[in-house]
Amino acid sequence: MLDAAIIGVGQTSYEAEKKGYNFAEMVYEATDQALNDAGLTMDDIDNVVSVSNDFFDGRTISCMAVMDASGASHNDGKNVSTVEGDGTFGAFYGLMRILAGVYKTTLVVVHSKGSESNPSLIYNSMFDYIYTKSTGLDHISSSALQARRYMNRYGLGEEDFARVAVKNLGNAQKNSRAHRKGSYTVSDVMGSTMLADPIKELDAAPASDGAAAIVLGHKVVAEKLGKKPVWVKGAAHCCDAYNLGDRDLSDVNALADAAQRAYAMAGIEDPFNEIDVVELYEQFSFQELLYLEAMGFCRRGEAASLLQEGVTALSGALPVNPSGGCLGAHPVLVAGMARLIEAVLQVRGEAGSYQVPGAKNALAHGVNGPCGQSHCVLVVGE
Amino acid sequence: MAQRVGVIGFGQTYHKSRREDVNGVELINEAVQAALEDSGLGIDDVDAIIIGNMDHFESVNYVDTWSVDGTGGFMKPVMKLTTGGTTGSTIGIGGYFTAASGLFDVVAVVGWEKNSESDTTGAIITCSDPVFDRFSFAGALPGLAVEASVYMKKYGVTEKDAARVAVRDRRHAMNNPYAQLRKEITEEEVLESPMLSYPVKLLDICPRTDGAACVIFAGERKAKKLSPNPAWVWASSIRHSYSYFEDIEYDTMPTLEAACRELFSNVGIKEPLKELDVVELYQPYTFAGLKWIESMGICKPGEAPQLVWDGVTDMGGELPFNPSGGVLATNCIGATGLLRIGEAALQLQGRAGDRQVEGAEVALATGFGGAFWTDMMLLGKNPW
Amino acid sequence: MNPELINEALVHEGRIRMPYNWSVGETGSHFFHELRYNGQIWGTRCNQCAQVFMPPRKSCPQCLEPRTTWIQLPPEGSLITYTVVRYSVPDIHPVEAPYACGVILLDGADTGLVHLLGEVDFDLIKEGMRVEAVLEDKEQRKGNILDIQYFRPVTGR
Amino acid sequence: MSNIELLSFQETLEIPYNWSVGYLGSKFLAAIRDEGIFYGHKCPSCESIYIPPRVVCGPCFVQPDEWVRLEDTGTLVAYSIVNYPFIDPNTGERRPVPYTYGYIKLDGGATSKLGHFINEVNPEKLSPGLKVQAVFRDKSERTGSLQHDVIHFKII
Repeated sequence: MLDAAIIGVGQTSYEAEKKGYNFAEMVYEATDQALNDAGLTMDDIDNVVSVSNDFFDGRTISCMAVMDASGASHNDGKNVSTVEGDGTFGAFYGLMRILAGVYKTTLVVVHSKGSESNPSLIYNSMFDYIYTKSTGLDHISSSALQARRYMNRYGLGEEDFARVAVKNLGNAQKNSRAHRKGSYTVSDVMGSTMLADPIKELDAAPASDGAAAIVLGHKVVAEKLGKKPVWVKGAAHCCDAYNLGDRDLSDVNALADAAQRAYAMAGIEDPFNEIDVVELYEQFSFQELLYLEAMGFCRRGEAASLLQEGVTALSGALPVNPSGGCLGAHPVLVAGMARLIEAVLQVRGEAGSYQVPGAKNALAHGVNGPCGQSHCVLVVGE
Repeated sequence: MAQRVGVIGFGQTYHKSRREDVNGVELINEAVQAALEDSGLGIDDVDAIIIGNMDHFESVNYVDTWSVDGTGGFMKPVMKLTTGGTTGSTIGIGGYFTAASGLFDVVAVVGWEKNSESDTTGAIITCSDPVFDRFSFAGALPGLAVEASVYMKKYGVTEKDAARVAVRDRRHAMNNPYAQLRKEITEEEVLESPMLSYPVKLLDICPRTDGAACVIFAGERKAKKLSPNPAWVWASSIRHSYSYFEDIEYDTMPTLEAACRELFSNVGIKEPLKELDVVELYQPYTFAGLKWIESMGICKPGEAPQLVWDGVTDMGGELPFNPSGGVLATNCIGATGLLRIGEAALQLQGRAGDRQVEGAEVALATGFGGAFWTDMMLLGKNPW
Repeated sequence: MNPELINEALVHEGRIRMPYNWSVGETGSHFFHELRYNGQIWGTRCNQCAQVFMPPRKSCPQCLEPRTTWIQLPPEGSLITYTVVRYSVPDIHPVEAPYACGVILLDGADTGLVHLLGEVDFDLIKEGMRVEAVLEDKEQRKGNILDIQYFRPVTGR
Repeated sequence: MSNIELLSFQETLEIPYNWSVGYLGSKFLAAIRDEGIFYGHKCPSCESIYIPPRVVCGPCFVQPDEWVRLEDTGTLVAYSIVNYPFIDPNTGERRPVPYTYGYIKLDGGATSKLGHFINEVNPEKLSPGLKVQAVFRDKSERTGSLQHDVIHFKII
């Protein structure tokens, strides 16, 4: 266990378009919630980490928009830094600032609006401009390459992936913040518009708008300040090779590495039995299965069976994405932080109608880069 | 467990206005290879990587994942931090926290920019608010020009006073084989160079550069084993206040003042002129070499020109500034702040070659960017 | 929040439009030179771990060894994975959708190249199928990756 | 490998954006569009009056809660005559120069400044402290854009 806890959380609702809100207004809402949740005021925060992406925001130094709203300008200013990547990486940096013994209370804020541009153009900009960008890849087509490889290697069918969408969109019905939700059937998913084989419209996370915030506290203040500290027991991240052809896309070695290191830190030897709930970053339905395997919850190629047996359902032995996951709401960057916040809510017993009874340990996961190149895993618990 | 952190290695590319022979990833790799060689490490010894640049200079999204062939980040933790001009110092401070956290021991921090790949001013304009600012904002220069005008008027400072700062740094750059602009200039040449935005002339401002830098930080558990003389990080401070350019107060430099107050009080520095031995100031233009050192408490308001004319900030003076030639000689933006940290470390390790300040024991490195934001890192020859 | 203030939600429509001038570097320039003028595909082999990388790298992306050796690769290999893109984003798509693309492992290479697939019935694309590069006519080549028009199934052998 | 041409790839990239002005900024811009009036946004704690309006006062971390009507005249606090060539990222083309933009403190109590064009590029005729006034576009042509609805500020 690490000497740090999450002592406050806040999220806006996630919507297809939060047209009436700019970045600062969203971030203030999440910040205000997180402070209230922790029972703190901005005076209690000694440093800030903001998370944003210059391409999604259409602004170089995108953090500039939220320096007031995150409290970075408070009084004569707080020590602030900015991570460009998934929100879980922001949480990880916030955690390091606390573990370094320099700060006691870190506020981490993250925002994104998928509605303000064309995600395909933005994702195309992550492919290298010498050999790959001009082949037109984006998040959907590159992930389709990964999905196809995974299917062929383990003999999986498109229905296996559709069942993930059915579960998560179903779970999302219980989550008032989720953006896409509903009682879909496998045939609904199978019949939705084909985007890039085998990925269909309901296999793909929507682009959402929203913001989230957490307050991390050092042990010496967490027990005093935080009303309900949830401890960070393990945390690790890892990055795989960049070129898609350098990797076997069905391996996800970086996630396996990050998960193993996070488990070691948390003293977890048998993740399936020791972790009670998983909130993972599935931008596409198949990734939930692929990532569960990489995280060691079952053997390679077997996650589809777990799903089919109901093990990962809300009522199963290992509920995965009870909140509806990224298929339920996917504001880029925020989505990983949302996983962490959902994990915290589960450990607190505050997840409402999608509470996993008795959840003591929860895993949260975030992703950067094409086809899950870089992963962050956090294990939180009582 | 938290641990103290030292700089154990530093590598940089040769800096040029355009590096046609390498792409961005290959440029990054040069700096990483140089830093590994400098510290006697292999990539397997590196536990984590922090990288930073400004996205719209090269238009690459997710630079952390794009660059792993260059950084050596394959199957390692890689994180991207970016805060504008302060990026280089921000990632340096990030590397410090990464090692200090105790989660990692050896951290490679990589800053880079290929400023030749886009229109620098155009790319900087994209940092302004798209609704309220971007139609009129014209990059970094006008804000600096306003600051300079206000400062000149307030204290009767002249353009020639500022020119002296450029002469100093360009002379210092002659001692740095990596610097981009290695040609001495005179005050007259500065004064006669083309006026860009009154009172700022071409030779008052920084160039734009293709270049990269890599600084290797190590936690105490390993630093002493890996290096005979790490340069120890004492403390850092950051102020990125303000959300709008319109809010900036040009007659003072609040972020720099606040960052100094915090930094100096944390380590008990009362008289920076006496207690610091060398400063690598992120000085994007000459007037900053006057006004900002007043904000830092190096001298009283209005007294910087005399201090600079007296040679106090020259090599051999009481407190040399920018022995490397600083930002006026080299400015690969995402690396610029990190170069300050790397150069400060070289000074403390006594490895700065022709640009060595004799007996340097306390060094200050700063960063500037965003909406007049400040980053600072204080390093010492001995652990704090 | 103050919802009564939301009398209307204005949106500022704009864009970021910027010219870029990316250096390809010596290694990439050499690759495109061979492709354009000699119709050949070259990869690099790491002098330390001996992996052959496609696309070529100036230094080894895995062991960081700076010394590499150019290796000519045949324009033929097998398909590792593929997809058929059925939605349209004209600003980035090199050809009109639907089109197929995949990861191709050239014979003798250890890493795959992402490229388009052509002259192929979408329903007959299979993982592992043999494919070969179809180059642009020599005079049409521009010195970029689309000098390979696409990979097509190897037939008749 | 020697003597080959070093290549560079040139491409103009364009990504469209629909930036939300936000509920506060919308009210500010709508008032300019509909009434030709600038409203400042006042922090109850430090009493700063902000333009554009903002969800929270940075230094106080308190939400501004009062709209204050400001004048369309003000003081030119700082300005720059822009006369160097650069690419305008809004168009991908060179932005026409010279032009002057200034930071204007509006009469009626504004604390923060408003950035806009000044219709004067002669340095002899410009100095800090000048009084300036907004020139609005004809009401029928206003769209809710600061750039469009206010043509520029003129020296008075």
